[in-house]
Amino acid sequence: MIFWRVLWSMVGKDLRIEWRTKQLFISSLSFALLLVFLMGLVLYGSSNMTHFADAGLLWLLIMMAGLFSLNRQDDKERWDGAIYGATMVPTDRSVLFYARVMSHLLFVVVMEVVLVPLYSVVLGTSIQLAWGPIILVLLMGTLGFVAVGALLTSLALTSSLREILVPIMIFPLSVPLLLGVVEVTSSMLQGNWGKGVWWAVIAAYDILFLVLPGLLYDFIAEV
Amino acid sequence: MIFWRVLWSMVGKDLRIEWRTKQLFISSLSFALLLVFLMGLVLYGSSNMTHFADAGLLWLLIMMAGLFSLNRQDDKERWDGAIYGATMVPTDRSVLFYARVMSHLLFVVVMEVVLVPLYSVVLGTSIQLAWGPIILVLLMGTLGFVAVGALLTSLALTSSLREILVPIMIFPLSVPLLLGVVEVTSSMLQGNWGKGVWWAVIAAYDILFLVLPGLLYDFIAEV
Amino acid sequence: MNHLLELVGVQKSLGHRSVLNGADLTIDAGEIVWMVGRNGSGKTTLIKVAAGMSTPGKGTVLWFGNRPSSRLRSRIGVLLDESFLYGELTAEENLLYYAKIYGLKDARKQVHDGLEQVRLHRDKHVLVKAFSKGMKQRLAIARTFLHQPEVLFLDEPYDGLDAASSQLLTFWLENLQKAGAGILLVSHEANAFRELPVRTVKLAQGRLIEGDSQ
Amino acid sequence: MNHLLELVGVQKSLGHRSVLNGADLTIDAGEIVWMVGRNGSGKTTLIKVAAGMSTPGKGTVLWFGNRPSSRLRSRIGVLLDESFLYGELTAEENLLYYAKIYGLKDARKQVHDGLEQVRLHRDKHVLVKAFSKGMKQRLAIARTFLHQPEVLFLDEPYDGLDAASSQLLTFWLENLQKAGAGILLVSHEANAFRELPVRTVKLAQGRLIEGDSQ
Amino acid sequence: MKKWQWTLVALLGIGMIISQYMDFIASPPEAQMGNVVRIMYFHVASAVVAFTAFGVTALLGLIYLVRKKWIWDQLARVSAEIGVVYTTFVLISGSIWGDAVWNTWWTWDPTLTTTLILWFLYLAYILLRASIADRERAAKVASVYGFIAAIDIPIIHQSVTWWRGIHPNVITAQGFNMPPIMVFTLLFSFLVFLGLYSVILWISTMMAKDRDELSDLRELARNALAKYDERVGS
Ligand code: HEM
Ligand SMILES: Nc1ncnc2c1ncn2[C@@H]1O[C@H](COP(=O)(O)OP(=O)(O)OP(=O)(O)O)[C@@H](O)[C@H]1O
Ligand SMILES: Nc1ncnc2c1ncn2[C@@H]1O[C@H](COP(=O)(O)OP(=O)(O)OP(=O)(O)O)[C@@H](O)[C@H]1O
Ligand SMILES: [Mg+2]
Ligand SMILES: [Mg+2]
Repeated sequence: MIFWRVLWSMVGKDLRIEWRTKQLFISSLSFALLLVFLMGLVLYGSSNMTHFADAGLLWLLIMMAGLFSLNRQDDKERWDGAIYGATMVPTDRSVLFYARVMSHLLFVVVMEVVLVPLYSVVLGTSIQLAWGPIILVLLMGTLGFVAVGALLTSLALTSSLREILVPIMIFPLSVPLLLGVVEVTSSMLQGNWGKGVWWAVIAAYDILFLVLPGLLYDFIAEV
Repeated sequence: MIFWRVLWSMVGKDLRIEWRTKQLFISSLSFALLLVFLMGLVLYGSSNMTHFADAGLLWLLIMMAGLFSLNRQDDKERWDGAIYGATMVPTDRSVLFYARVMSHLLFVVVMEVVLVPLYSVVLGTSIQLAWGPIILVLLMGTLGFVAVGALLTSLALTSSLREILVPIMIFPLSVPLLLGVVEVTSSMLQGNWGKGVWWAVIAAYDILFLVLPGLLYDFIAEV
Repeated sequence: MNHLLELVGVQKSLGHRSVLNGADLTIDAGEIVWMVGRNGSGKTTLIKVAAGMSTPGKGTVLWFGNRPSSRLRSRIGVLLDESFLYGELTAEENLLYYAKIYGLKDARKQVHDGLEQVRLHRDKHVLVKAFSKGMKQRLAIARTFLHQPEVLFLDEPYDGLDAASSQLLTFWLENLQKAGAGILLVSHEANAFRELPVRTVKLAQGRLIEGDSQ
Repeated sequence: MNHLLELVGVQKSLGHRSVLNGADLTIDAGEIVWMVGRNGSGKTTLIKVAAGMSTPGKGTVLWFGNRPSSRLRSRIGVLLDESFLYGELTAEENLLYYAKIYGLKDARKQVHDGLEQVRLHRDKHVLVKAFSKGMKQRLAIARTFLHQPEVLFLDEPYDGLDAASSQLLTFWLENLQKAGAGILLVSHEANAFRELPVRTVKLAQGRLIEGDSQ
Repeated sequence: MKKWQWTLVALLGIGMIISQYMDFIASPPEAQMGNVVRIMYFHVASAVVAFTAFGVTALLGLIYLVRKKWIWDQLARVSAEIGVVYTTFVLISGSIWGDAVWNTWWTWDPTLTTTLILWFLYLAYILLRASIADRERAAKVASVYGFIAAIDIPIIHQSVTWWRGIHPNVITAQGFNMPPIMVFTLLFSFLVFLGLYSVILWISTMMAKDRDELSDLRELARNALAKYDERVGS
């Protein structure tokens, strides 16, 4: 009960900040668009890229955008110690983690709504399958990344190693997930659902990184 | 005289900080390496990529690494207003710009020493020409990016969107330079020096963005 | 009855420095403990440990006779040099956020009252990042008092406050004390609260010494 | 002779607020001007404009009778809430950096003396990011005084200082004044320097009023 | 507004109607493209306005740096904002046109690429200004940035000759390579578009001025309230 109330307040606060600084969303989006655009410019003519590469670049892009969003939120919460206030919540501190995951997920998904169609237009990738499965894999993949990212930023919350740890750890930690989503997405570009094992990897990631932090959080966040 | 003394003190201070926070350098490097590695992973099999795309991805990588370094230094200088102290220098404030350019150039060049050979190994690109010209274009291109970046970070000094605006301004402003270095580099991958006009674009960028800020800087640094 | 706060043999190292070295302290209801000590003696560190924001290396911290727990957290309030406020939210939104987290009834009314008490009601729609130093400090004070905590940790609360606000703060502290709260107050500015009945402790060499004032 | 500092009709807006609105002020050699004003009245903003860190919207700022210029910058010193120090450098390195920028002769000796005066010589090899609030403030004071400026802008210099350091600061200010420096002092803490002969000005509604103290 | 200003606006209105008539009825369809060519009058005129607007921004920015008069800065700001809107028009109309004649919405032709860059550059200009609280600093920074960003305009214009792309280039030093009636229609739409630009620039700047006065008034009210508080408080 208290948990949900606090969770809800936190996500509401994040959304309010995002809404307040719409410019920030616009600029994150522009940044991602620019990356798409530069990739287009640079890969122009290499249209004989494999589907795997197509899907891979898309996911790298999404990861970069997600990392950006993580850093931004981290900055906001570190301003004048705002985040320490939130550690005084009268409930389990894992609420901090879940609030983070929810806000990020929303943020990145909204970016994807613009990015993905644009990417497919700019790089001339045509999608052979219904949008349903694509959306499913996008959601599941994004959730996985976001959870890994939120865990790492919270882990390194008070550590001065934060700037060092997060970028270094986030990529290796999500390589299996990345492989999974890229495999599945590239299958989809060819018109089928992809191997079950990859779906299992993705689902395992989502579950693992949503459950584990809830159990461990009170040990890793100070007191 | 005073100008050089101040410039030298500033660069010295930057190097000292870099040296002190070696972990941070390592983390930037690891981040870039991981990106190379992930690109390798993702583009694996697309070995029929054009030389243009090869060169383009390398330069995008260098730009991202440079951006990382810019942001980091910016963080350091913003800590408790450190940078405002430096605006009290008893000489022309453009010294701030030139000091920045020098420190960044050093930083990014050291990264390139690791990144470039690795990139060519990971992506299986073989370089057909002597290293001399490659080094020349790397240096000139990096100088151009770094100069644009240093100017823009100073412009965005007091902007609340700083971290995200700088990349948005840097990428478009350096597209001609990017095209130039990518064209030249891809020619080199095929064994020749590339068209003169591209060299001219690169040189023009270097000169323009080293001279212009010197003239305009006193307007943007306060008073 | 239990002490509101009890520290026993608290030890804490930061970097290579052992900052706290077996510090003991108890605070009872209706007590204001004024902690003095030179710059760098570890007062802020002690507050962080006592407030559960930092784990002690050795020793125990007890709140209301129990180990710190999430349930008890809503009965303590902390004011540090950092304001714990979001720069991108307005003054009112910041307080509302904390009111919701603590699950206050009548959140709007309480926030309104809080803002009026620190005389920020005219600036309630201004983003906190545009606040002056003293305005931010006042809002942080309102934030600390919002959920009517029973134990208060105040690290240099008078910093940046103008004369009128200083008097107000002293007045509130007096009231809180009468209402039975326990207050741990760090301040170099003895004049601001010279009328309050305080118990002085001095932090030196990582230990707390009772009664020594300067 | 020229005034050390002269502000004429200074106007400054931040966001949608017009903070300064035709502020006039002169400071002569050997004068300490104590500026008071409520929280948020614009004292810090005024200091930033007067010190050349921010451009006035209208009005003029004169240093030693001239427009601010890079040459004159080395004759003024500014202390704000932000310390202008690098967290990743040690105390000594920070001061050495500033000594070099200002081209001081005997940089090492001067830095050594500065550290000793603010009693930080034992912590000179500690990174500033590990400093306590008061230690950082003391180092910032040393930084401000390092190049022996003739005009000093001090925004709440007593904040965070322990009793001993406060007394020292007052002592220095007295000496500087005798040596003919001009000082603009903002502080809510009148007790710390009650022995100093100050001229009081009050900032209210964006204007400066002479002589009004509270 | 004064009477002569109303007259000018009315004239502009009439001009716009005439321009529509010439675009859609008086001018002929083109040999290969047919009626699609009519997009040109909108497309090219929008590009002309965008270039003009950014040019004005750069110029007024420099004037501001020297003169420090608030009005120059406001004009520069508004001009850049209008420019972004018209660049968006260029991009949209070009894409529609491209879909019709090249069978693709987008391609990495140099002219197209540099135009997109232009759009990003001035979007950043707007964001940069909006995110700096200090008015004087925002003005100075924007002036310098606006000047640098304007370098892209000659690059776009020269892109056709420097790099070989597929985007047409009919306006050359030798003149217009098209029938006189089309040239006339095109020139007339330039005139009307530039007229509209001037009107928007003027009105928006007036609005900025009003907004400023309003915030001054608000400040007065604030001060009065503060005085009241003080009296009641003590
Ligand atoms: C998204 C796609 C497009 C963009 C961004 C674009 C952009 C521009 C720009 C910036 C100009 C002014 C150039 C200058 O000053 O030299 C221009 C002119 C023009 N555009 Fe486009 N354009 C696009 C597509 C097209 C298409 C598909 C056509 C027709 C096949 C076309 C025909 C023209 C013509 C005829 C001119 C005037 C030519 C001249 O200035 O010499 N454009 N376009
Ligand atoms: N991250 C850190 N690494 C190493 N030492 C640290 C770190 N943080 C603080 N210290 C040291 O801990 C000591 C105590 O700091 P603390 O901030 O608790 O002092 P304080 O009593 O609050 O001083 P002040 O009166 O100046 O606020 C200081 O000597 C400081 O140098
Ligand atoms: N970035 C900004 N945007 C809008 N308003 C601002 C901004 N920065 C400061 N202000 C406003 O300017 C006013 C003056 O602030 P300033 O910091 O100069 O006050 P001060 O007199 O130093 O107060 P204090 O005693 O609290 O330090 C405040 O009302 C503040 O809200
Ligand atoms: Mg402290
Ligand atoms: Mg202030």
